[in-house]
Amino acid sequence: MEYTLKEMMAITAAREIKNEDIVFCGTGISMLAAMAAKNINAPESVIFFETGAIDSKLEEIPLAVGDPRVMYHTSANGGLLDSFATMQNAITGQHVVGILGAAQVDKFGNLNSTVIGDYESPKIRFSGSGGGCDVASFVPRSIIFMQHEKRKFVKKLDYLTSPGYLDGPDGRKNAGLIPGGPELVITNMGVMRFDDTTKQMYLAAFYPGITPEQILDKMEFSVDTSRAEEATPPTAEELTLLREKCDHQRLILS
Amino acid sequence: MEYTLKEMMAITAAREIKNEDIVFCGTGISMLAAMAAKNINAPESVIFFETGAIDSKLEEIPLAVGDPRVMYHTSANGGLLDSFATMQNAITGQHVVGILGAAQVDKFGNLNSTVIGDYESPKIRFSGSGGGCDVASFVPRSIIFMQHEKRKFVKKLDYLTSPGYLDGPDGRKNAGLIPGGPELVITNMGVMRFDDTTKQMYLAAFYPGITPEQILDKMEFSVDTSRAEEATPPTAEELTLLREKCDHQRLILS
Amino acid sequence: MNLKQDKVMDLTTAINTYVKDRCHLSLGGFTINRNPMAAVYEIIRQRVKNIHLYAHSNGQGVDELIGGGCVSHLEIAYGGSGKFASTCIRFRKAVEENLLQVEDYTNYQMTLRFLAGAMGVPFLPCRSSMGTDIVNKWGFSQEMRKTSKKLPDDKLTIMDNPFSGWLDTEKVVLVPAIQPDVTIVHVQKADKRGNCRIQGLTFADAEQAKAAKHLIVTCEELYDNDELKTDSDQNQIPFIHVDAVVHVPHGAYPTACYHHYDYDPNYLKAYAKKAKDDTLHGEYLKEMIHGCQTQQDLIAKTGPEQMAAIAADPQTGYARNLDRK
Amino acid sequence: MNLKQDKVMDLTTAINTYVKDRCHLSLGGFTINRNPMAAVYEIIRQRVKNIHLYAHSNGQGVDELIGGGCVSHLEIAYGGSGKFASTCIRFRKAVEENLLQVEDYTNYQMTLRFLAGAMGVPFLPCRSSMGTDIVNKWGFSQEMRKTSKKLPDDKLTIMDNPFSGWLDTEKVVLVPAIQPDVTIVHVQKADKRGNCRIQGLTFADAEQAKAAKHLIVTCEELYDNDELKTDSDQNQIPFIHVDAVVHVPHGAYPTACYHHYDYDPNYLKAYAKKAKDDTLHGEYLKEMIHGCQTQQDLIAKTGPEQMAAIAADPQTGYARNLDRK
Repeated sequence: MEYTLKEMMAITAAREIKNEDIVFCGTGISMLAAMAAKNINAPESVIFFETGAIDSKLEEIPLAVGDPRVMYHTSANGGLLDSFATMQNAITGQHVVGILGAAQVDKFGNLNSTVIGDYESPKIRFSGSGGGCDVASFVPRSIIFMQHEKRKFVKKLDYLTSPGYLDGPDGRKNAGLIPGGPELVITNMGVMRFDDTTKQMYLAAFYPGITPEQILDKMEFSVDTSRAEEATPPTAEELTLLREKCDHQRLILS
Repeated sequence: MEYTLKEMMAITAAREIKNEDIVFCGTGISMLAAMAAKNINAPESVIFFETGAIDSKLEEIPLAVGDPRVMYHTSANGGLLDSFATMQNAITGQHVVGILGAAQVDKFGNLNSTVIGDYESPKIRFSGSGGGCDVASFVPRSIIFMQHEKRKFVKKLDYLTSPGYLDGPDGRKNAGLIPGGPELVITNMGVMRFDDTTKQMYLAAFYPGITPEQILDKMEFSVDTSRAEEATPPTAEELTLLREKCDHQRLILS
Repeated sequence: MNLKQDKVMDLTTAINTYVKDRCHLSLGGFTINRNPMAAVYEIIRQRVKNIHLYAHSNGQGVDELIGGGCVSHLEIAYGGSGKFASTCIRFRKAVEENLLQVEDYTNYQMTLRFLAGAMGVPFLPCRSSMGTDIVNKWGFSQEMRKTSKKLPDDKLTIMDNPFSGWLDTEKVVLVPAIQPDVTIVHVQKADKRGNCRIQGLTFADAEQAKAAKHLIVTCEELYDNDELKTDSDQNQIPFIHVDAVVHVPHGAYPTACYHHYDYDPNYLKAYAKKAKDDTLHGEYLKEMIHGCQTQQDLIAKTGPEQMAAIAADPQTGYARNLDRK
Repeated sequence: MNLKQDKVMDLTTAINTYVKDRCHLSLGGFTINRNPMAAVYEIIRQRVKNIHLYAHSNGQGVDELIGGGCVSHLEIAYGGSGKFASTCIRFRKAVEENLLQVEDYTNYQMTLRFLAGAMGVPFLPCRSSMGTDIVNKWGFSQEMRKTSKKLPDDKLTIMDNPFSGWLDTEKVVLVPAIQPDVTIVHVQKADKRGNCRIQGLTFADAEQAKAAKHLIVTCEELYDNDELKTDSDQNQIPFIHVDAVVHVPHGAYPTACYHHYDYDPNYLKAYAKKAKDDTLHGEYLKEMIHGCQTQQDLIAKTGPEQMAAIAADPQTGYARNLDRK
C-alpha cells in the first residue's frame, strides 16, 4: 500500500508509544502520531495537552493545542498549571512521553525553536519554547520530529530552547535537570537514536529508498551509521486506521 | 434593651467593619461579628472563609469554617490555596480584615493558640494555628476576641502562634512580615487598642459597669488606661438585627 | 498511579493494600466536612499502627485515627472540629500524654506543602509565620529527620528574597514538599477509572491527592467510565492520579458531604463526650468501630430517622433547620 | 479591585480607563482560543502605544496588538497561532526588524509568574530550563531592568535546593512574579459585579486575572448579580478581583469561545495572508480595525453565513465538520 512520508513519520512515532504512556503532544504531526498510537497500537495510552486537557475525545483533529476540540469529553479541563504539574510530578511525570518539533537539533538532541542568528537581533524569529522546554526538562522520554536539512541538524544551535542531553552523558545531572532526554528523532528520511553511553545521536533506521549517505549529506555533523537498518514501512492496517480514524478530514495528512 | 456580653462583643467588632472590607472569619463569635456587620452597618462588606468560600449566603450560622453552610450561594467555591492567596495578594489582601481568637495574648498583640507549657511536652494542647498565623501574617488589620483572664493576657506567651507586632514597632519589618497587625482586642470587659507609636496595648474602652481597675486585675501585664472611655452599648436596632438576622437559631448567642 | 479502566475495590482491600504500618498518610477534608471517615474507621479496624499522618485542618478523621491508636507522628495546622471540639479531644489527650509527636504548621503552609508535592518541586515560598514559633519550634528534631528518608532535613527555612525587594518582599519562608505514601479523599462522584468530582469547596483535596504515591478515593456515587467526562469542567482529579476507587455511600459520615448529607450533630456531640473519658472512649471503639464491619453497619446504628434529618436540602446542599444545638 | 455591585462599562470606557500608554498589560487566552480580541481591537483603535505585554501562548491577540503598533516590550513563551501561523507573523516581523524587545520564558514559567503575582509571593520555583538559553539569554539587560520599577532586577535565578536533595532535587529555577497594571480576559459568563465562569480549559486566565492591579473582563453573556452564585462551583474568578465588566458577544472572535463559537478559519487564513505583506496589512488595519467602531461591526463584515458555520455544536462545544482546510 502506498504511503506518504508524513504517514511514515506518524506511524514510526506511534509505534514508540505504549499502553500506560501519557502522551504530551503539540500541533500538527505530533498530534497525529499520538492519535495514531491510540487508534492503532496503544489504545490505553492517554493523550494530553499543555493547555490542561487530559484524555480528550478527539473526533476531529485539533489545529492547535488551544483548539476547542481538545476540550471535549476530557477527564478534566484544567489549565496550564495542572498540565505542567502532571509532568513535573514525581509519580505521573515518569509516565509521560513528550513529542516535540524544532527548527534546529544538535547531536545531543538539544532543540532550538526560538531564533536563527543573535538572540538580541535575530535573522529569523520562531515561536519560542511554548511548553517545549518544560516537557524536555521534566519527562523521561521524548520523541522529536524534524525535517532532514543541513541547516536543521547543526553543530551548534543558535539558541538552546529545549534540553536534550545538553553537553553529554552528565549534562542534565550537572545542570540540575530531572533524568530524561530524547529517545529518537524521526525525520523525513529516517530515524536517529541516542547512544546509551555517549548520548550522541546515531542513525538507527533509514526509510526504504534512502541511503545512510543521503542522510549524512543533510546534516552539518556526522553520526555513526553502523547500526542503521532499513525501517519497516507502515502496514496496510496502520495506514487505514491512520487515514480513517485519525484525520478523516485530511487536515494534517494532505 | 438588655444585652449579653456576647452580644456586646459581637456588636463592638461589627462596628469596626466597613463597606469595602473583606472579612476573614473563623468559628463562633467571629463569624457572628462578621454576619452582624453585614446585616447592620456594612452591607457591602464581604465575608470569606479560609476554606475557600467567598461571599457565602449564610442563612444559618455555620458551626465550623468547613460547615457546608459556607458553601451555599458563594461567588466561587475554591479551596485553601485560593483563600490564602487572596490574603497574601498585594491588591486584595489590603482589603481584608481578620478576626481571630486565641488562648493567650501579649502586650504587642501576639497570639498563642498552640500550647500551654513546653512545646515538646505541653501541659495543655490547643488546636494550633489553622489559618490564624497566615491571616495575622498577611492582612493589614485584625480584630482579636479574648476573655479577660490573667492567664490569657500574659507577659510572655508559651508559644507565639500568630504575629501581632512581635517585639515592637519594627518587629514585623525586621522579621520580614507584610505591614499589618491587630487593631483591637475585644474582651468580655472592654476594648484594648494598640498605640500608634509603641504598638503596645492600651485600654480604649470599658463596658458599662466595669472599671479600668477591674480590667487591669485580669491581666498579667499593665497597660495605659488614660485613654479609656465607657463603651457604647448595642442599640436596640443592632440587637434586634443581630438576634433575628444573624443567629435566629441561637447557636452562638445562647 | 495506573491507567487501568477499572480500579474499583472494596474498602477492606484498598486499605489493606495501601495503608501499612509506619506509612505516611494524608487525609482530605476539613474539620467536620468530607473527612474520609469510612476509610478512617477501616484503618482502625485493621489496627494499622505508627502512621505518620499529614493534614491541614482535618478534624474528626484525625482525632478518631489518633483515638484508634493508629498514629505515632502528626504534621498538622489545626486539630479542631468546630463547635463540637474547639480542640480535638483524643488529639489533645495523646499530645498531653506524650503518645504522639506533633509538628505544627499553618493551614496555608500545609496546603503549599501538598501543592509542592503535587507540582514536583521540593518547596514553595510564602510570607507567613516569620517571627513566630511556627518557625522557631520544631516537632521533629534535626537528628530524627536525618534518620528518615521520608522527611526533609529541615522543618522550613527563611530566605532573603533573591529578587531584591521585588513585590515589596525582603524575606520568604520556604516550606518543604510532602509526598505521602498514600492519600485518602472522599468525593461525591467518581467513575470506575478514577475521575473525580467534588461538589462545593475542594479544601486542599486535589493537592493532597496529586502529591501522593498512591491515592484511594472513596465516593458517594460510582459512575461508569466516561459518564463524568460529559461535564468535565467540574472534575478536579483526573484518573491518572488514582489507584483505588471505593464506593461507600455515607463514606464521610458523621462529617458532612455537600449536597448529600450534613454532619450529624448528635453523633459528633456523643463522640465528644465519650472521647473525653478513656473508659467511655474504649467502649465507643469497641461498639462503634470494631463492632461494625462496614460503614453501613455504623449508619444502621444511627438509624433512618436521623439519617433523614441530616439529608441535604437539594437547593442549599445542607440540611436546613437541622437541630444543631 | 473594588466591591461595587455594578461594574458594567462599555468597552471604549474600560480600555480608556485602564489601558494607558506604557502600561504593563497581560492578555488571557491561548493561541486561537478565548483571546480577548474585541478588547485588542479597541486598544488598537485607541492607538495606545508602548505597551509592555505579558502572555504565555496568546497567539492571535498578541500578533494583532503588535501589528497595530501598540507594543514595545513583550514577555512571552510562545508566539504562534497553531496551523494558521506556526510563528505569529507580525510578531516575527517586528522582532526581525528590531521594533520589539522580547524576553523568552517557557509556558510553565510564564504561568508560574502569573501565579506568583496572584499569590503575592516574589517568585516561584520550577525544574524547567536549567542548562538552556532561557536561563542564559535575557531579552532585557540588567541596566534596563534597573531603570524600571515594574521589572525585577533579574530575569530568573538558579538556586541550590535548600532542603538538600529533598524530592531528588539539586537545583531549582526561580522565576519572578508578574504584577501587570491590567489584565484582560474574555469569559463565557459574568455577572454585573464581576463573578466569572469560564467553560472548558481555563488556560492561565484565573492566575493572570488575580495577578493584576486592574482586571477587565469581557463576556459573551452578562448576568444579573447572584445568577452565577447558584452554581458557584463552576466560577473561577470571584468579583473581588474585577474592575470592569464589558458585555461583548463574540468578543473572542476570530478566536474560539468554547460552547459559543469556533475559531474562524477563513478570517485567520485571510489575516495570515495579509499580515505577511505590509501594504495588505495596512489595508487590513484600516478596513477591519479602524474601519469598525465595535466588535459588532467586524462581525457584520464576516456575515451571518460564516457566523452560523462557526457556531458551536451544543454537545461538543465546537463547530462540527467546519471547513478548516
